[in-house]
Amino acid sequence: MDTFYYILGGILLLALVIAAFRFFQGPTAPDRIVALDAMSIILTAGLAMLALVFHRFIYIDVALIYAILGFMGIVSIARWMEKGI
Amino acid sequence: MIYYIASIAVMLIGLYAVLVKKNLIKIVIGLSLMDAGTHLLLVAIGFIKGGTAPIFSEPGLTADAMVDPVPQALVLTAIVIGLAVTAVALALVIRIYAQHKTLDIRKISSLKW
Amino acid sequence: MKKLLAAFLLGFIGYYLYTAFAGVPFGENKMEVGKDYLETTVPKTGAVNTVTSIVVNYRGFDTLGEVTVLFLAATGLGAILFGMKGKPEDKHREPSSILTTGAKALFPIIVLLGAYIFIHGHLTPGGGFQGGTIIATGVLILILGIKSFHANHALLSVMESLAGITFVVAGILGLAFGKNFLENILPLGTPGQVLSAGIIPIIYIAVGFKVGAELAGVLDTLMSTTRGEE
Amino acid sequence: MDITGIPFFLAVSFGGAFLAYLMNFAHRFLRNAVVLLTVSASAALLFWLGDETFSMEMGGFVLTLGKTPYSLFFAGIVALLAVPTVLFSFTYMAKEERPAMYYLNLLITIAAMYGILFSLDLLSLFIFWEIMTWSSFLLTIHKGGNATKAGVKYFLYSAAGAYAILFSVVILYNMSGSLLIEDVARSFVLQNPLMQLMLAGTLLFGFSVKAGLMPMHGWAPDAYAESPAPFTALFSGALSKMGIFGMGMVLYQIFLQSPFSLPVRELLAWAGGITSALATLRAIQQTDAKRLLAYSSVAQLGYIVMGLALGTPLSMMAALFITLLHGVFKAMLFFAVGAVYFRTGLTDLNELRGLIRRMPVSFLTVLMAIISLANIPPLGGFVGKWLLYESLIQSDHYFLVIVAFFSSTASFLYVYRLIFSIFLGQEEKEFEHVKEVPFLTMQLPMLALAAVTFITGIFPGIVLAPISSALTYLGFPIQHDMWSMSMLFNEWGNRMNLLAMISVIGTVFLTGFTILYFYRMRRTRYVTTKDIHTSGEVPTENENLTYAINFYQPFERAAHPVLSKSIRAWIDWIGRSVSELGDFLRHIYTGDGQTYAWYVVLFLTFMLAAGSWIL
Amino acid sequence: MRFVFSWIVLFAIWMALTSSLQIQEVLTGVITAGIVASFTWKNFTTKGLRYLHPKRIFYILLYILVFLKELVKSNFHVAWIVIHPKLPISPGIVRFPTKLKSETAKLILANSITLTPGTLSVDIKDNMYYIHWLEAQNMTDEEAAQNIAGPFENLLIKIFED
Amino acid sequence: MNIMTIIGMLLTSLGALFLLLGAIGIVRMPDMYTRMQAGTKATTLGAMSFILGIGFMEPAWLIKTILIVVFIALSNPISSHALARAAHRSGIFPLSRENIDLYKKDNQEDKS
Amino acid sequence: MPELFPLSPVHYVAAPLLAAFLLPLVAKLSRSFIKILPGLTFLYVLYVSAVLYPQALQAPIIEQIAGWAPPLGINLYYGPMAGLFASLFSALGFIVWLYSLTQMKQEPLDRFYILLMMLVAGATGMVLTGDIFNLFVFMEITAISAYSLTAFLREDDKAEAGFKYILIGSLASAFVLLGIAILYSYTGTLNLADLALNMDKVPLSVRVIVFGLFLVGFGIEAEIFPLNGWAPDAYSAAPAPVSALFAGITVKAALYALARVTILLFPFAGSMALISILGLVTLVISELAALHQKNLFRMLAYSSMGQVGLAIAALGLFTAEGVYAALFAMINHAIVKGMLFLTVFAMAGGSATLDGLNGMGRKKPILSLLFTLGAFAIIGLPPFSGFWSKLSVLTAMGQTGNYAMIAIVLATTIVEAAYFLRATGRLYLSEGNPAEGKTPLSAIAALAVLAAGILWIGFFPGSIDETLTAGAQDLLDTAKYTEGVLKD
Ligand code: NA
Ligand code: NA
Repeated sequence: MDTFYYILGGILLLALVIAAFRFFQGPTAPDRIVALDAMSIILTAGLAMLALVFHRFIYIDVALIYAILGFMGIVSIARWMEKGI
Repeated sequence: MIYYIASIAVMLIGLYAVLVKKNLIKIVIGLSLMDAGTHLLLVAIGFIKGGTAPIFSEPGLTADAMVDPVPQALVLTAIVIGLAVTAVALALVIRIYAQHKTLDIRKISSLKW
Repeated sequence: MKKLLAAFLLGFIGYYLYTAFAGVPFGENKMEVGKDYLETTVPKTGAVNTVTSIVVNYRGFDTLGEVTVLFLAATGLGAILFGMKGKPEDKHREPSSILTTGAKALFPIIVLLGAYIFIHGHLTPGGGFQGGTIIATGVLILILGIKSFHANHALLSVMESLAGITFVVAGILGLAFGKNFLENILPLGTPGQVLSAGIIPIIYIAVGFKVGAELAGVLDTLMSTTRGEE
Repeated sequence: MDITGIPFFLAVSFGGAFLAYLMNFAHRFLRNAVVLLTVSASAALLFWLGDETFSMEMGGFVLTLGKTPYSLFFAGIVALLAVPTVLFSFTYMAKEERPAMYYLNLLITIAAMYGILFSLDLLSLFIFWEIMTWSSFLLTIHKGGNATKAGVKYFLYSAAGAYAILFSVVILYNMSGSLLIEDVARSFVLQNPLMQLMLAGTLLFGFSVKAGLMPMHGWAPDAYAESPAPFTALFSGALSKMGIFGMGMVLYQIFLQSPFSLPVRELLAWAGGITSALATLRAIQQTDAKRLLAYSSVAQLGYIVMGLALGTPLSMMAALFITLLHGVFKAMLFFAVGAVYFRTGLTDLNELRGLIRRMPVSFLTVLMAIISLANIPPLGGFVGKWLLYESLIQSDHYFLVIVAFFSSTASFLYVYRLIFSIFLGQEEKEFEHVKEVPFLTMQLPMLALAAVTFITGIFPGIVLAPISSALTYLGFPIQHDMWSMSMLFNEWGNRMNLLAMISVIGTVFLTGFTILYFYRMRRTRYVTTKDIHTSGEVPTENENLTYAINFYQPFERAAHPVLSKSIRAWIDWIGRSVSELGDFLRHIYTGDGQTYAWYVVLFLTFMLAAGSWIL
Repeated sequence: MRFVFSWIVLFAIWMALTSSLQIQEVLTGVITAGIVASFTWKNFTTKGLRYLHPKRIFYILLYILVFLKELVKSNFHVAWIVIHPKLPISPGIVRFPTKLKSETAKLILANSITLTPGTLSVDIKDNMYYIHWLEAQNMTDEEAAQNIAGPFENLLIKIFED
Repeated sequence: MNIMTIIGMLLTSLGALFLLLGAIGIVRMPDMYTRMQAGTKATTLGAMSFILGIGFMEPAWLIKTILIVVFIALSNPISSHALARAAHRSGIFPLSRENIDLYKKDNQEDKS
Repeated sequence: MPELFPLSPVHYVAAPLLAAFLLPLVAKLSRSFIKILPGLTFLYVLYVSAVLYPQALQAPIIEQIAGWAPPLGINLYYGPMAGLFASLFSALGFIVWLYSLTQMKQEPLDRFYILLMMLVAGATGMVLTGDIFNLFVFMEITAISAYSLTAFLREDDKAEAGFKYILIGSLASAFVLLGIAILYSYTGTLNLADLALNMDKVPLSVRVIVFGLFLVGFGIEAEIFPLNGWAPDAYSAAPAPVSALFAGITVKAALYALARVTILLFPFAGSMALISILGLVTLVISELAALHQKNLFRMLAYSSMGQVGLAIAALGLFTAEGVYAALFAMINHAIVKGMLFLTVFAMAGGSATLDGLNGMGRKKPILSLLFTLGAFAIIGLPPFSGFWSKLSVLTAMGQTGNYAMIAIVLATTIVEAAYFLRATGRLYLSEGNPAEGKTPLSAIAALAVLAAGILWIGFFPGSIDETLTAGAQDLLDTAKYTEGVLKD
């Protein structure tokens, strides 16, 4: 089972790194945000996996909160882009 | 160790922004980064290898398998405080902007004598 | 030049900070009071979450202060931005109906989630601050998603007042019962259940309300002052 | 409270001040009555003052009050001048604003002077000293306008002096564990000589500022000129003498045993001599009556310091005698000038003239005073100056004799100008309606003091007796009639031959005076003074022929190079430098927020570096 | 009624959150859901309990199935595009009008379109959907509607607007 | 190893795969809109599948994980939409070989 | 009531907090509560002082919050020094409230009073707490109130001052927090007494670094040069009642924190000497910079920095006499500078300049007299309070043989006299025709209380001798502190 976890973790990490590549490359702000969005989704999944690995149900809550915050973050940025300051 | 260094680095980057950036908002971000670095540092201090969250939510968990809860509690407090200060700072920036129509800190030094 | 000097100075400071931490082994158990907290939290406070028992009980005074800081930020913001109004939104920038409908639908769920988090502060890695923040997030989505939405500041202010009063009164009750300020006066209950850990959940619920109301107020004040400005 | 005790005495003096302030809200007559009653009662109480000392603890320090023969002499001077001063003020100040503040501060100043004199320890002395300073400062700025500048200058000089005193007091206290002057004196001799020199030096410096000794006299002319005339009388007559009191105390109660005592005193004597000479020259240049008198005061205090510093019994006697007499005749002069100002609104010598028939009593007062000032018998001034010359000659200070004689003679020039410009010459239309000042409140004080100069001239023993007990207290071996060591008294004892004096010297003076007067008169024509047309010539600015303007212009031209190099320039330079430094330093605080953040980071870096470097 | 509906939904969410049947939790949930519903129900729902009618529940389940089918289908389609070395796409923004009136229905439709790979709801203006499409071609609004919203729209009408 | 665990493992594997594909899509796609199409969406679906899978592997958590999945399904398209709209309105238009951008066209008509 | 709620130091914090939380509610009932409630609160904490402070003089009161013995819980240490400060703060708070009743008109008043109460409560918390992180929290409460109050008025530039303050203040809090983190990482505890006993676990070099961080952190709030750049701006921008509190309260609290932390955790001769020197430097530079100020509030601000520098110089001696003198100087400064700020505001308004004082002596004689009194007291003229405080500073310096320090202090006093008397002189200038205006009785009463304090201490300096002596001993006797706190 551990091997399975390692593989999953590895894939997530790889996805994260690839997405981060776009984040740093840009070129426009929305591009970075798209990358950020993807990264936060990957991290949400990662948090859920941590709960699995440590067998701690409570970590699932963290994933849920993280999902909400990620969502709010993107919407805020989007509205901000639309409105100026 | 690398965590300490990374946290300190985050702090110093924030401080660098405070010292060098001209845009008020960037300076505020710099201050938040300083805070964030300190918070990271606190968490790093409390971290124990193999330790889990200090919550006895499931049977069988023992104290010696847990990370230090104190820094987490402190960070929780410190984050909220930092957030509050940032909010006030942003409010001040808004006022400054409304009055001076600029965010360049160099142009905001009418108080002298 | 300035940048170079700044970098030099910061490198200098960084070096000293590094030496300060050079003697702190990373990842090792160096707890002193931390150990005591872990050992006493369940039997003495009834709270399963040690961080919560520290935040609300052992170091509850800090938290009272922290709540106050937030309260002051909200108050200060209102004072600083008093009388400032943003321009009305131009039509091109109104939120889309998707966002509006989504916001309306998500708001109750987010609020419920926030409530869940602060009600279970002593059981899960949540608490008043986290829950309150989530609730404020809920308000934020309304601000973002509903055209010319304004939080009901009167209601928020009543909420934060009541919540703050609850916290202080919970503290004073300790005194009234011949104990110390903020000392628990309720039965501890069964660890792990909702109704346990004495006054911790009560305080954390109050904190949740307070933080939620305050952050929402802060967000609304900031957004409505800047809304529409270039 | 013991009615003969010093606490009661001071309570009356200070209490009267506040009572008078409160009474102002009732009625001004009531207030004036309280004022007069207070100073009279203090004066009267001096006679009943008991011998016991009084101690109290305050702020962890023991304060001790008590009278000494030395202080009693000075207290007498204060009392002697205080009563006429308040009397003179009643009418004079009636026109001015904020009379309540004036009387409050005046009475506080008077009370504080008593306090200084009756302090047996250095701290009480300093406390009363400072109270005197600030209350007199408030009096100085009372008129507003230029007075403010003069007052601030006065205060700053005073503060420099006072803090020099305090500096020594703190160190002396630390050394001896006591503030009592006698205890301090006892432990003082145990210190190393250089320490002794420094401590005594700062103390003497501090006291000499108040005395207006050059080069610390910069405040005096402005302050005297700008403060209300009645107060100036007290200011110059009594208040500046507190500096003399302190210097005497330091020199003979504390510093005497030090190896540096003699050279320091020699230096002081020279400073006194130079002060008298230079200030006299300055006085001659003045065109404002009050400024003229102000420089004259500085000059006279120079004499006093000279006598004080020589430290022979005779010179001390001279110094103390002049201290009293100067107080009296200078008060007369300020009163008279004040009276003229009261009626005409002028103190400018170039604008005043011919008031002799309009204000005869004022004229008489000025005449009496300048006779005294110019050391002409039979009035008191003569006795003091004579004693001084004698002591200078006896102690072989021949050069100082020349200096003193020179300035005495030169002082003729300015006193002549004073009386001539104001009272003699052609009457002006504009002064037609000028009347003499009221008798009771203004003439009486002047006449009373004039009588004092007369009496002390004829019966110097009245003054010399308390002086000798004061000197005995200071440790000078003087028997009761020891003043007979002066030639002056060898033959007549404590009483002078009035007739001989008048016939010998008085005639000389009056002759000279008359000659001068008529010499001047001959050159005048009966036109209005503002009419400067003279035989068709166009007058140039520097050769203004209107006679009273630029009275001593030729002299000024001659003296200018000497005077302009006065040390005041140095003091001004210090003031300017401090000011410029302040202006430079304020630029530290004119940055933006980031500037200050840089300060913080630089400071932190410095602290970390310094800390680890020290380790 | 709308309040009760909100309460029920929120309570269900609460139960999911706690995943516990402890009596304390249930009671707390009832109370909390009630409180939250009491000040949110006006915005939360427009129809109330009608959504709990069995017919609608049937259509909801049907909709989920259809949606999942579309999801999987288009998912693999787009996955193929992503891995394809030539990136065979021709992106663009197309539009179509909708027959839906309910705002909630419009939201669900927009979300469904967005979630199914290949299409992305950029905006709704009045009744006009603007969709970013990876394989956009010049076509009429009706064709676009058929292509993009086709499987969902009718079911949504049945759920929300009958 | 029961059936639930196997379903869970399948779902998590699938999810992880889609997360990876999404990340690749973000890097490969030519413009912001297509990146959202290929990237954000794929990662979203991946995360949903992944989290659901975890719920199957720990059946006690299933309900809660479903809740999260529903929440993501509800919220993520909204944020994507908001972002796309904002980008478009701030002047970033999609690449298109045939200039198909009816949204731009309609907006311009609205304004004039 | 006393039986139901036994008085304890926590009331200093709890009562204002309760009032602050209540204020928005009662404001809805009646707007007049906005003004009444803070007054009642300050009265109550004054009452708490009246009861507790005499007890503290006998033996320090140590309160364990939430019933947890230190180092687990947070404790309050209400010794003679903390008691002195707490009482002083309460009194000043009350006076400023009394003054603000009529002088403070800018809305939103409810927020103003909340921030005002919290400024006082935060500062009081700073001196009461026995826990270093809790100290940080209270420092933030104080600071965030201060930031908001600085920018409270609507005019231009107020926000600028607020931003400068928050910028530098945030650096302060970041450094303090960092210092706390380092200490915790070595000792695993946060209680000050416990830390004091465990400082040997921290290597000397690290202690120096932490001391540097704390010095900068608390030094910013304590207005030590060169960390005080924010101060002149903040003082001149804030409403005068607030400036009075800055001078009287916030600086004092930071200074207390610095002193307590230094003596407990970093009792090296070097650190103490350093503090003394910094105090002197602050004194000299501030007083010189004040010389050229035309804005009166700015002038008073520099003067404040100078006075605090004086107190710091004395404090740095860390002898009984030195601390005594420092406490004396702080009390004096709190009263006198408070009065000056309030007087100037009542006389010439919020943007008072030197020229604005011209002719005040005639138009507003009482206020002019009060200003004169304040100026004299600050300079240190007898028989006013400032004289005794300055004298005690000088004798304390004399006792350690620092004659040069005495000379420096006296020399700067002359500078101080120069600018204060220049201002005083302006009052009595005949030019200038300031507007007439009645000062309300409550404001005069507030000023009168302070003036009475100046005179009382001036004539009866012995009356606070016991207080100061006990306070000084309390600070210096670290063994008693640690034993008291950790007795079980
Ligand atoms: Na801060
Ligand atoms: Na000052």
